[in-house]
Amino acid sequence: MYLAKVYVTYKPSILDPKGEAIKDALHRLDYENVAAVTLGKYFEIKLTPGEKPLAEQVDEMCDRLLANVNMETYRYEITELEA
Amino acid sequence: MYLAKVYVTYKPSILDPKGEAIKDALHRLDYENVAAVTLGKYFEIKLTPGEKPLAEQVDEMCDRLLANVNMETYRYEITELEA
Amino acid sequence: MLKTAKLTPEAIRDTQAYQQLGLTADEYHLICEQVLHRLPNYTEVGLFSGMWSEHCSYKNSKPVLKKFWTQGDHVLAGPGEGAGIIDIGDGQAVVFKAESHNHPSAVEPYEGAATGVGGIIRDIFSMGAKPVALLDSLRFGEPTDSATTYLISQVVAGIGGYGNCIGIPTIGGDMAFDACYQKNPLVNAMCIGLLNHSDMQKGQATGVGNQIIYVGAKTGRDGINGASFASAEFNDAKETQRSAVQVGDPFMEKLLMDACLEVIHEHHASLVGIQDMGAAGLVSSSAEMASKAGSGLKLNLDLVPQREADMTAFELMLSESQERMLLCIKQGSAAEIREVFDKYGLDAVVIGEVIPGHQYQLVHHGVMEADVPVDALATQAPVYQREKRRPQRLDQQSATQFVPAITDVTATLKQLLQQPTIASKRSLFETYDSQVQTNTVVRPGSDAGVIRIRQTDKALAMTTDVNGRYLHLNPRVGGEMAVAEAARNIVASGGLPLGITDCLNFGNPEKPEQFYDLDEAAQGISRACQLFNTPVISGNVSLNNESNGEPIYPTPMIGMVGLIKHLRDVTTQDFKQAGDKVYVVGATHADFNGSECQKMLTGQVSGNLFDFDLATEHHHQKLVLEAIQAGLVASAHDVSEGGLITTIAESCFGGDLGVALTSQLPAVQFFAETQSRFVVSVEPEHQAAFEALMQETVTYLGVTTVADRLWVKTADQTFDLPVSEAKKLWEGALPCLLK
Amino acid sequence: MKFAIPVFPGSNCDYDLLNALRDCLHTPADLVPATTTDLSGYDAVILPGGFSYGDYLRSGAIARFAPVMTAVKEFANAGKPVMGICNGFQILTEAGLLPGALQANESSKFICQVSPLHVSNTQTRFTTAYARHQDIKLPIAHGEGNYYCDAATLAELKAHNQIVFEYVDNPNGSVANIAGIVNRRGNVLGMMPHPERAVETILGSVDGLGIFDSLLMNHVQGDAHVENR
Ligand SMILES: Nc1ncnc2c1ncn2[C@@H]1O[C@H](COP(=O)(O)OP(=O)(O)O)[C@@H](O)[C@H]1O
Ligand SMILES: [Mg+2]
Repeated sequence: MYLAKVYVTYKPSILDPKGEAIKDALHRLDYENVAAVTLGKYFEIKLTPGEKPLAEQVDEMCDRLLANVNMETYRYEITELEA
Repeated sequence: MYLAKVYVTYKPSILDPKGEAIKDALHRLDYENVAAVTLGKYFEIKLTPGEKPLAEQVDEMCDRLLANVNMETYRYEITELEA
Repeated sequence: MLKTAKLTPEAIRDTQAYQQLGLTADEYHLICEQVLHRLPNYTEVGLFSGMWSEHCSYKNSKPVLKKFWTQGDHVLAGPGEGAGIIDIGDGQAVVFKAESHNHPSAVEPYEGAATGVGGIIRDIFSMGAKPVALLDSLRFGEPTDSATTYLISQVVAGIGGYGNCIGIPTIGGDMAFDACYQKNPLVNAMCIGLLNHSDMQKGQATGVGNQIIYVGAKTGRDGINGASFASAEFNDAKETQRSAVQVGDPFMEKLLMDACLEVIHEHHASLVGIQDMGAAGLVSSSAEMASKAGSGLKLNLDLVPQREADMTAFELMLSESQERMLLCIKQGSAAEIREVFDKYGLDAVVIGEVIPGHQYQLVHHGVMEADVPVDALATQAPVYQREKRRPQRLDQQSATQFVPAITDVTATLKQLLQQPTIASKRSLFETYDSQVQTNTVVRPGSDAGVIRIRQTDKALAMTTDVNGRYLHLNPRVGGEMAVAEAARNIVASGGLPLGITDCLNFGNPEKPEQFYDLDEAAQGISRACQLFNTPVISGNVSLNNESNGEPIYPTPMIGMVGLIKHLRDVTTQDFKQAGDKVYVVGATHADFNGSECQKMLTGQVSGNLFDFDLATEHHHQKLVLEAIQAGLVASAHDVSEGGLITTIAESCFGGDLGVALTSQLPAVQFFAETQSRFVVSVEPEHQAAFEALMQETVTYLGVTTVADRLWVKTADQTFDLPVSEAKKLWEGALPCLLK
Repeated sequence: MKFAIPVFPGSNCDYDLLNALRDCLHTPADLVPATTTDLSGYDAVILPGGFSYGDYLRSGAIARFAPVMTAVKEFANAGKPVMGICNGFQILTEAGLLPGALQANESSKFICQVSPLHVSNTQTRFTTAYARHQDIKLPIAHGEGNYYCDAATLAELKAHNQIVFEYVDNPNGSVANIAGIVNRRGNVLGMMPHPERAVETILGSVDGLGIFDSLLMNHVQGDAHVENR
């Protein structure tokens, strides 16, 4: 079994209102040293090897479903899980 | 400037309807080899050193705001950014 | 939990492990000696702890609930079923109920509130009704610290998140703020459904050999023993309570709702009974269905759809995983029923059957895990007649009314309009979809929300109300006032009050003073209901609302539904056009104890509650409804928190109209909260007819104007400010506090 | 003129649209399941608002893969009218039938209110019943209605007159106040506001009728004269 960790974040040019709101909240909690916050999605996908190479498959999943490439970018890491 | 990457996920026994819905969608897209999907949050926080050690501070932020420890767990990594 | 599951019956007895599960020693001994005549095993103790919790058995509140007036010739189902049902003619009925999710919301505000909404919706469609509207009644601490503002934003987001996604409009509710709710917020949700008489369902399992089908989400370890959690009081130290978090899945519930309604409508002949799995999950739904029908039941727990591995019988039975239902179907119809759920992609699994006799039997991994009399679980929990003692706070109060000394009433009005409890809730309720289903005639922002009933000329008005401050000063009269205010809101909207549901949010009933509040409030509610002919048809009890020993104000939320006979009678609180005549119905007195004005000026709520006469209230309501039905009324708004001047100001805001009014009253009395009043506007052509009908109950105040000016000359001072300025303060206050 | 209304698991404004078309516009319409692969026999397709599959990932992200969407694409490619309301708009952008994307509202909250709009293009087959530059009011109800596209796409939209509705007071942060757009060819409309909620006086507004009236009128008269140029 393999584990793909996928990170989806907004492209830099896109406003991230939730990230902004969290930054403001952190400031109100007196974490004045916080300069910027972005909020993204974090997927953990457990999968078994299929026909295609796993990396290719995960890339495809991201492109098709997990991210909207109009406004988001993604990256991922794949590791093998111990049985 | 430092970058804290924070990952917040549900505790194992908590229902993750979002992860389930995404898993089902992946299956419909013929990624039959996907065994499980969880959806968590991924924060990137840029911050400058404060009075307390950074790790302690980030831990506190997670506890107080970024995660609800009744249902979520978190982990984080802190790296120094190049100027 | 797993470790204790291995405890032998003897070990449970010796270590008193049952206490951890919420059973007292007396209750445990009752089970051993009078119910089972043997020692129960761990699973059985679990079943009893869930079923004998306050949440399921009402063991502390039953004697109080008995006092409610539940009659009325149009009641088709009263308390006892999933939700109450009232006939509205044309073969149709309205179904409604309210539920509290206070404790879960304190722990996880978004999911706690969301699953509260999900739970009450299941109660409604399990009766065979289509859910058509939601309301929410919320109480929070003062919104001045970040913990409270966070709580508010998350609770509101959770309510919207669930209702919006499932597609049921949230069309009203109420919200108030007092320090006593800071650690113990109240989150009550109400759902209203429409039902054809022929579709009416019962939660029953009859007919030996008929099958029990489990449908919906899989069972996990979420919210295990939540029922006894919900019944426990809050304490900063008790962190262990925190395992009971459930996550809502409105998408799943939408599918479940549609599938269940399809079975009800199209497979009527195969369906025997249907019930939601709420508090104490599988055990409570199945035991109640069997007990109601006088049947025995046998379940094979291996068949229960499970989300997690190695769940014990105890966990399976007491899990409060959401979005699940239990059906009893005719023998042999499983394939037919499964086909419906298949279409929606839902699990539907036969997990047991109705058996002869009256035993409740659970088999797990081939072992009989429980074998107990079904009625012992469902109906034979002990009932406690708690001790009742008049609280000292009621005897130590000043007997005189607080009278504010105000030198600049306009300035005071401006301040008052910004008090969180008075200020506009628009920024919050605008996050709820109030229009989905396209039946909403009056959206949030007037006295009651109104939805039309398609294919008829009728509509339903609905509201939630209660002022805990009044009950704090006088629980019985405060209880009467809660019903009266709800009815006033229905009447002001053009509706005839039909009935109520309630959430009795109180403190610890084992403390005699707090039990007094509960018992008195119930009597006040009941008396008012009887007079208004609005039976109590459903409700919910939430006790132990305390934090660190301090109870909340007694807060019995009243949810009321009214019938609007003709769509033309629908009335809102906004003044409609300049030149209309403005009246106040009812007399105004120097009634300030418990008022918003008292709290704002003195920082507290104190003294004897002012007088209230139910008969006068009823008389005024009858007249106002008659005037509306006669087509004489342009706008009507009930007078409540903040008094007459607040009501007048709110009536100006909707249509951006001004007023020029004069009154013989001293200015301060415009802040008094005397009950039984309405502010009504009337077109000039109806003036004579209106006055003839209302006689001495109304006082003429003046006219509406196009000017941007709220001008009210009183016996001493004059209120004078631009309407736009007042509106800005009123609308801006909460967004500013919650930013 | 016969309408198809695709219903996805979890759709919740499907009946609202059906009722509006049947009861208020008196035109035939069917709910068709997401598994439908054949839309022949229909003259127009409207993707309803609300939610689909819970919208737990991004609004419309999962629905775009439903079998019916292949048929919707063919339908659109054949030049027949396709419209998406709210969630339908989100699905159309996710499916690539319309450019851009719908992000979370700037406030990051769901907003349900009546929104004043400007009809900026009355030359589409969806809007000919409106007067030039008419101001209307339609209900909005969404959490992810913040229209985003890059500068190049925006320039394209403007150059080809594809912006059909603009917010008067932008409630959600949309680029260029965009509330609704058509594709280049002019036969696919996506809009966040809910016209089907504004077809009866008792519900507060009839400003939504214009869209359905336009479709009906242009169907009778033939669509060619309103193809975007
Ligand atoms: N929690 C809430 N959810 C939805 N609507 C609300 C909520 N709180 C207040 N409202 C709406 O705001 C308006 C004013 O509420 P309220 O002051 O409680 O009215 P009243 O005093 O007449 O009962 C009503 O239309 C009510 O439905
Ligand atoms: Mg009112």
